[in-house]
Amino acid sequence: MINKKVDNIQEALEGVTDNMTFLVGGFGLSGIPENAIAELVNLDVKGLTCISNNAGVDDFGLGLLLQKRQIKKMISSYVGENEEFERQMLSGELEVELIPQGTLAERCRAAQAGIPAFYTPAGYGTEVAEGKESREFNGKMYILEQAFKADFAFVKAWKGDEAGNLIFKGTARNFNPVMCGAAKITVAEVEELVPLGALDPNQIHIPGIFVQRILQGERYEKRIEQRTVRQRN
Amino acid sequence: MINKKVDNIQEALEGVTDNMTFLVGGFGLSGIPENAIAELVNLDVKGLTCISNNAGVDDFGLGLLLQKRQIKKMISSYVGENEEFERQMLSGELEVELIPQGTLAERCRAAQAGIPAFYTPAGYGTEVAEGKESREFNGKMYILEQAFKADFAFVKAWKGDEAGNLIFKGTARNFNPVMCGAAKITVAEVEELVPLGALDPNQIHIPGIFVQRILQGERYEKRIEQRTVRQRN
Amino acid sequence: MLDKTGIAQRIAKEVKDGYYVNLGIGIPTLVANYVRNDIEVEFQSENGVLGMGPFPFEGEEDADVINAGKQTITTLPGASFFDSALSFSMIRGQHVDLTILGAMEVAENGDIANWKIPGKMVKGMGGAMDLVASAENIIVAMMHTNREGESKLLKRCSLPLTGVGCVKKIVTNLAVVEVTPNGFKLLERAPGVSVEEIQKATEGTLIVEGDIPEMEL
Amino acid sequence: MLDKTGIAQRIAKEVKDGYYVNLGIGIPTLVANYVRNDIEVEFQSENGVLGMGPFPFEGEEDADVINAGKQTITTLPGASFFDSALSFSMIRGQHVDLTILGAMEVAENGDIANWKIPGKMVKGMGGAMDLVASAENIIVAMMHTNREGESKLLKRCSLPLTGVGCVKKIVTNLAVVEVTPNGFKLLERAPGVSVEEIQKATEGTLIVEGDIPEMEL
Repeated sequence: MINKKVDNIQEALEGVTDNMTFLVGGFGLSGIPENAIAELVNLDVKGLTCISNNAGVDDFGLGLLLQKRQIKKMISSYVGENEEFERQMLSGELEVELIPQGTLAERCRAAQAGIPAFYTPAGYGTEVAEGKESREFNGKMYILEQAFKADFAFVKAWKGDEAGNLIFKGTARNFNPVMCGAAKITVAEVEELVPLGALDPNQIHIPGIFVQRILQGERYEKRIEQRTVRQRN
Repeated sequence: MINKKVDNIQEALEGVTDNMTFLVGGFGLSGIPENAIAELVNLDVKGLTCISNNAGVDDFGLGLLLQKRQIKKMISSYVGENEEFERQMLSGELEVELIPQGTLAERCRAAQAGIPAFYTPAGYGTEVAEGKESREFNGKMYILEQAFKADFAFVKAWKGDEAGNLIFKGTARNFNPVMCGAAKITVAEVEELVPLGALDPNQIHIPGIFVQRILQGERYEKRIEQRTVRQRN
Repeated sequence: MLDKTGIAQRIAKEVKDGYYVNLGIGIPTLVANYVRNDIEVEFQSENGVLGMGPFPFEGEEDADVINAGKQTITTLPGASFFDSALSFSMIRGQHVDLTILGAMEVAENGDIANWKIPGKMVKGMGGAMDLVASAENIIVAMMHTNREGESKLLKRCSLPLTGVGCVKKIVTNLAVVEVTPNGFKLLERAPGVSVEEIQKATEGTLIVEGDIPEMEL
Repeated sequence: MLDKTGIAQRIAKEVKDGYYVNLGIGIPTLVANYVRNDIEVEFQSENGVLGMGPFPFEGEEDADVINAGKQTITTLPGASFFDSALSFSMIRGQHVDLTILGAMEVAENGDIANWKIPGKMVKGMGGAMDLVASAENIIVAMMHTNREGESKLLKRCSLPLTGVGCVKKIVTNLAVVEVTPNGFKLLERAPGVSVEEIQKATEGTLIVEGDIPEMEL
């Protein structure tokens, strides 16, 4: 097996420089690559373009990079819950491109799959369609969307092995699998790095071929954004 | 949960008529819907268009439908290993459309995913590209391929539950998952129908929403096409 | 006149046996509480879960199991988790039977605007554009008028669109309205609300044919 | 002159540490037997497996574990199974590092024909068109001439194409040849084969620069 294991987050992020484009997994604060984000803060790289469904909250997730003004442009589907984001966006410091969530997922998947472009109905007849080709198939209108191009993908999985095979947990899966292999280098951090052969080959969500570097994450806070519960009767 | 269970193969194939288009799972003889094929023979429906990677062998798989001249047209990527197929093809009784294997998979996946069309490099500059739009993206040439349209998808899984959730085994997975939800009605036959809740929600390959009918297959022969072994030292 | 709970209760009656349903944030989320329990329904959330159950008991929250509103949830037997691409395959591929979402404006041609107010902070469309462009059956849950008392059922939307010609039905605090080629067709009145009040609160063409029944909850 | 085993042996030297490799049917399949065992390589088969091992011991065959040649196989620790769409995501997305396949004809511009002879029974292209259109590194394994003694390294392919301008290297029973913008560049001679013999068996432009070494196996 081809060994993808790296020993620490510094090694995992080797090659990261200013002005790069990153795919960053997670939905809200669920399934985000906490260790990679922390190291990006530490590296203090600037001028970043981040493609991620959300932009974190003020003091967690991608919000940490926003606080240090490391991000030049965000490509997301939803960016609420973040005052610093709002301030930078309204002041023009931060460029923001909002795109439909399914289109975001599919543009990642297209990059992973070597599909340069595809048609989707999402956004037809709206601002999202401006400057894009529109086309009819079977009586319905669609717009042409293209695969993302990114330098690094930072994803977080539940379990992984040295071959780079990944298994995700619950809804922390979200965008992580489709970002694997959608950038030049995919860095996967996992909660638990298991021995080779410990994962059932039938139950691997993402085969190691889509991952260049894998590491055991040092620490996970796994913050809950909306703790919603019901009372026991 | 929405119950998709049907009690027998007759009920599973209700609505099947002459001249329909079917997606049929399997690679060679591995992972083919043996019970659905047997019932199609029994129903003696004619004029069928079958989209399946292969066409079976003379006395098994889709070869059984070919013997009874039920198939009008095959859309496949590879059709060796079948003398009756060859005879019908050369005599003009059978229409054959050969398409690249990855394009076959992706046209199924596109149908499942509501993507009407996508660009792929496979077949550019060859016969496969004739009559199709060619287009350059990032300096490379691609051709436009469209989603399949089919009446039924017949797939075979290893385990399933009444909600229609499916898990496949080994390389018998192949085209089966991408054909689920790629036709108007998806019929999944499984080796083992397990009680609701017995499958780990994290390990389901195809959620039940893509499946309209599920049944416990009565009997599986699971024939091996090329039994290749090594000797023990 | 209905409150938000009443709107959710009325919409719950549109949920039929065997439906896969995607509920938007806000009033739509409440709909799950009022669906008849003698029918089989599964709720999908676009962040990657099918077969959502109720909120967890206190102390049983799992950061890895949330809905699209980022709320902690539970799952029912037969549930499944999946990635965002497969989730939108369900939506774009029209495997979800019913989508219920809120709106700022709906036009009589079925256009919907619910994601952006020029000049204000824009949070984004999330999955709404995929949902409205794909769903065959879309019900909008909203108040009939905005805070300034202006109608949200218009001849043409004034705000940037989320989708075109897609809304099939609207349930508001005042009425149930169907979107037809000729305009908004009044189907039901909220308890105690007159046709005149609905007419007054509707800027778009309102078609009133025969007696309009009061809605049953 | 090499036999098929020799061709496979020579190609095995092109397989580098850390490569994901897709092997076609025929001579390419044999390559796996000769890859150095001090390097890490994984074999992908387009029917949906990564990390293939040797054939199973007799009695241990599993109908659900086969390769693209429909042969029963085993898997190594770290292997994975996946569906056909993800399999071709690996191929089309250029995640597979090296593709080795057979051919009927290769042209000096890198065109390849290996799936169809007009007038004869056509079995189909299988995954070959996806592989050749996508792979960044394609090596063709074939005999230098066909059964009639005619060259298979041509100025232009005469048979229907499988892909255009994609072949990078060819290993035959006579030679190792690189496809360059100016034609076939002779890199190595098979043991006991002269440059003249190779020249005679090559219809396309053959570039011979300096001394051509004999290949090492």
